[in-house]
Amino acid sequence: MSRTQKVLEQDGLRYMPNFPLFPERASTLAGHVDALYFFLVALTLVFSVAIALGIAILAIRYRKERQPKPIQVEGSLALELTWTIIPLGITMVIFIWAAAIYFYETRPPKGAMEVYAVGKQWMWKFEHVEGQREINTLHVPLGRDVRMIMTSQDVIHSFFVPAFRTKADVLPGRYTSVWFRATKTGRYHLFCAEYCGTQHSGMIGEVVVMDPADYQQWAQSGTDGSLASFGEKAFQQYGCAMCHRADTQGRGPNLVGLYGKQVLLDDGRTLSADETYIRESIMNPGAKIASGFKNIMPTFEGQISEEEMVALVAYVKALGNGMANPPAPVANPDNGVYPVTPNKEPSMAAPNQQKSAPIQPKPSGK
Amino acid sequence: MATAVQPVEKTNYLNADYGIKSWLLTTDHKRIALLYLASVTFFFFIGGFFAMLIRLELLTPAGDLMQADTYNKVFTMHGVIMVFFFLIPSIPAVLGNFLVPIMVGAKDLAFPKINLASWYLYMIGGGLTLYGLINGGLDTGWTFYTPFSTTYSNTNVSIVAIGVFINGFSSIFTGLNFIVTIHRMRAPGLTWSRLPLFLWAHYATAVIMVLGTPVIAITLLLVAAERLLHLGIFDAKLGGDPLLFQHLFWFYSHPAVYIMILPAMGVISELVTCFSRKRVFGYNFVALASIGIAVIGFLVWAHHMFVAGISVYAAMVFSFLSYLVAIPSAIKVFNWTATLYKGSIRFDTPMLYVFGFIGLFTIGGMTGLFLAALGLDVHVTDTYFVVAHFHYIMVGGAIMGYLGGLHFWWPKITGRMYPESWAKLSALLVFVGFNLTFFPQFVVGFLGMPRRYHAYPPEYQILNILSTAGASVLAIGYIFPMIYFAWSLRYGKKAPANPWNAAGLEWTIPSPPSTFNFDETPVVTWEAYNYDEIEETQEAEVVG
Amino acid sequence: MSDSQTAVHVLKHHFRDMEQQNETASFGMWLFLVTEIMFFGGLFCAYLIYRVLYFDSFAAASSTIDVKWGAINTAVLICSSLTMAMAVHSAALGKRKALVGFLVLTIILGGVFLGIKGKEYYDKFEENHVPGSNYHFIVEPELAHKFHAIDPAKTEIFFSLYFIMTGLHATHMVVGFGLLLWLIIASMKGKFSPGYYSPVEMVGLYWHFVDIVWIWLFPLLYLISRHH
Amino acid sequence: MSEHIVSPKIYVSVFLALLVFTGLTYSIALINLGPFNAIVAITIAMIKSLLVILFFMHVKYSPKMTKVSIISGFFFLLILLGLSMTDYISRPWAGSFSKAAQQDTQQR
Repeated sequence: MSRTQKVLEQDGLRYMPNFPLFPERASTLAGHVDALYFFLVALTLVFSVAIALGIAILAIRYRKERQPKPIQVEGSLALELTWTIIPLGITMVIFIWAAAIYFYETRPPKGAMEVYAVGKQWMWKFEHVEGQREINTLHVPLGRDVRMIMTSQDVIHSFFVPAFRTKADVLPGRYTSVWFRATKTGRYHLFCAEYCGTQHSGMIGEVVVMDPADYQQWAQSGTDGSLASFGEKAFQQYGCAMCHRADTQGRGPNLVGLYGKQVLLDDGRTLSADETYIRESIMNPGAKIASGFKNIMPTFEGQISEEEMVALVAYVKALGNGMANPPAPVANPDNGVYPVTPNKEPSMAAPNQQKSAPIQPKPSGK
Repeated sequence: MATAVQPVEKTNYLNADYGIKSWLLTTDHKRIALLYLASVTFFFFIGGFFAMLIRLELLTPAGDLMQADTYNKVFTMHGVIMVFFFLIPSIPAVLGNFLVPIMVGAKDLAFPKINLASWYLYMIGGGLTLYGLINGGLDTGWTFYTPFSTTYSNTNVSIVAIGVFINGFSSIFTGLNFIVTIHRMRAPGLTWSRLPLFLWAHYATAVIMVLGTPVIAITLLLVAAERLLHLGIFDAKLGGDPLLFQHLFWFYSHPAVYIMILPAMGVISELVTCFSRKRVFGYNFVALASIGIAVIGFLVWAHHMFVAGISVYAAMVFSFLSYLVAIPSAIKVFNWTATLYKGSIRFDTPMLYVFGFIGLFTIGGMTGLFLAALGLDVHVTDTYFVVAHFHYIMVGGAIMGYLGGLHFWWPKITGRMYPESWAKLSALLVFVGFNLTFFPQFVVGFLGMPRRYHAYPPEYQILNILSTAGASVLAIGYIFPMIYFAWSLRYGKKAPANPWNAAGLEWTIPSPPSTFNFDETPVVTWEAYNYDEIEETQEAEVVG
Repeated sequence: MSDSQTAVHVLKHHFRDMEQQNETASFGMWLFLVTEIMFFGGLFCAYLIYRVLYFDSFAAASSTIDVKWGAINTAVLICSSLTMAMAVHSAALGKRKALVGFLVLTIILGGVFLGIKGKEYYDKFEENHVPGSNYHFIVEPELAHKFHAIDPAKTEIFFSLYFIMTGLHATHMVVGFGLLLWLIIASMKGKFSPGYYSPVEMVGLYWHFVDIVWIWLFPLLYLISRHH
Repeated sequence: MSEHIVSPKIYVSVFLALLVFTGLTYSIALINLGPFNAIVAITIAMIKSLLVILFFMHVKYSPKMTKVSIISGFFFLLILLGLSMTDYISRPWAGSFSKAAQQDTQQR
């Protein structure tokens, strides 16, 4: 009892004035979600009140004392059809409305800046392309589309910012993505919304929305190089450059300009070289082999942390748009442990080729 | 002892035989129902105890009452016990077990020994789960999500998974028995269109039990195998997909929600007709809605996974299908309400639960629309909004139905009446306490408070205090019936065969019934809920 | 109840007549088999998804299994299904000796099946193809040539499925052994007659179901891609 | 008992058919038919199970209710397989956001 009183006096009263019934609205998405929410709240009110009133009126009007003898009514097809079709119509409206919002929130717009996130028990690690790294706090600029590219080092987590009305699970073994555009500067709650173990409720943090200028300043202050340059170091350190050379002579595919292109695989499929593909090709190189190459790369499963992985992915992506140095040829290929030449003429593009040209022509079918 | 020596008392299923053995080896569906009633109540109070611990911890924003690990174990065990060992068996295994054979006019379920086996499996599963709970606990949440459950949790995942696995077979046996009984054991003249809606609802429930439960059984077996034998079906390190677990898990666990609510709907159909002295409005629609819910309920499971990383397109398919399942539920609510029209309504305790059920189920169902709405679900899923929603369905719906049914059939089961005014008071307490507990959770959920949080930001505190206050009222509302039901066993008024003047075969036999229910097989010549005929005979009696 | 006539003796109190009782038993058994379909269905679902996602690894892993034993086992199980069907037939005609004989044959064939299965498991163990810390999948050049994208990790998923699917199937067979033994003892005691043999029929249904599961497991696990 | 008594001849012919189909499924697996390998294997397995269900398990002579329960069992199995596959098959389609991002980097 005394504890409750104490808490009420200290925390309760302190926060009493700050007693919100509605979360802050700080992203372009929030308005859309809230509109649907209010519509549904109104609909719920209408239906619940109608049912409750209906019951109350009927129960009073036909109570035993007033209506000692019931009058049997069998049912009515017209009524049944009415209360089947009208709710069906209403739910279809909600479905389409909600699906449109979902489509909006699952497709990052062009030009979104990218921030990498790694969830681990029990913290959030964020890595900005400019090189800033932070834990449990995420700085983002106001009014700019931000796309989070997220993965987990262990269990499933979920990136949840109530003020942005957005959320996405963060899975081990693959990248998931979520985007938002903040509309109000301030500090907002960041929660892990998928139960992840002991300190699940401690896996919280803040999203700090800053004026773009402030953000620029923050992003550039005191970093030891961009994320891609961190990735470049890892690229050298793990000896990737031995095979993945910036020319046609490497034993592995040339990675310059790879990101976002269609890649023809050994088994004839094509896929888009996205983050998940790059990650998988490092963790499980055998899974998808680029056409013209052998399955000779060792797996880096268990050797590369998710943070290094993120940097490597950022580096490979940067290789495409000229924002990073192409891998320098390091070692003499003859020293290599693995078989030397590709079994076919490598079909990857040469480094100086136009970036926009697809590496492999899309097969006509798809 | 006093009752035992009364020579005038007619032989019934309760005094036909004495001794522990006569209970533990019984194949009488009514005695098994009572075994279930005792054990289900036991688990309900254990689960409820954990619920109180959760609410006490959440009274303050800081995690001060217990350690984070303890809290995680507490909400996990609350979920596991309430879902698998209370809600799923509650109405089917207690009221269903007691009533299904009587309502079809049979002497017993089709497979009495399997019925007894199902109770033993339930006890073994429950025992294992309790053992896991005492001996270190479980912290995965009742959802057992991988890879946390397979790789990272160092609690008793395997023991509890196997406990739930065994309990699954108990559920399968119950469902199998119901389907066969309703198909093969009906009394002459009892056609499908004359079945009480309680039976339609139990038939639909049994279909889900039979088709869905095996999938969760195999899924939990895979989790246990991954932990114990290092098989790697869901292991992301091997390329396994954690979402596959979620697909398989929800394939059962979403329809499982209908295992909980459909029988309650069946109870409500019985109650609303009896206390408004009327045939149910739109019998065919209410009956088919049960089957519709059971079938469509199997097509919607991935709406639990909209933010989990499934394909956008699959999410749309599942969202669409989820809206379809809302329609039959709406049909039922409208028909119950319409049943009141031109009735002669009495306000006995069971009817109060009907009113409570319809109101709370309407809110629960409507908030389900929020969660099926893709764009909105992203914000509210995994928050207290979801918690509030499913408690409105499961506590506001299923438990209200269970309590209503228990009050309605208590005279039949025990031969005693309960004290009416106490029962009315506790029905009121349950309704008020429930709303106070769970309504604030909608608000705090939309604010963004994630579920399964041991500590939370202070601005959510006021709403949590309200919720905890409500939970205390709710607890009293649940303890009251426990007390007066026990009291009535000895001191309650003797119940006549048909205290409510209700329709249905179960009211044509003595309270409590004899061991074989019917002296001779009844022949049914009337529709369900023939209250017009009942009212006429009653009038004739009064006149005569 | 204490009537000495068999037909009355075996009629349980809550049934009207033997026909109702027999139909009820058969319907109940079928419903149980439906639950078994869904039980194995969860595994087939996992199998299907991973096979589609990781076809090459699955095909490569599958082709390391000795298809000979799988084929022989299929034949053995089909034989045991025949003997089981004949056992039911003999029971219906009241031929007690034939009934016992066919039941014993069924058990023997089942034993052969499990023996071969055990040998296969042993081979997997020798080859380090049992999932766990000792798991090791060597991509032979031949395999690498035939299947493009083999990932040893994903072959471990295949073998996990292989062991859990065949293991559960074998568990069902062991349960079947118990049921068959019970039938043999009961039929030797003369419990069954042309008027009452539904236990034989029910066990028969169960045994055939186990056979059907294997009919699917054989092509799915052994024959993913066997051509050269 | 009103059970239909099936002649042993039928049992033996079903048994022989099952053996033939086992041989067939094995020999066809040795030929490269591309995707048709899987289709043939599944078709043969379906025929075999059908033979067992209809004759060994007497479903051909069973009440309609039995048939309906079996069909519903397989129907719900197909729902489990089919609806889960909608997710797995369409997951890569959503990868198009990467393309959008790529177009953007080109614009920059």
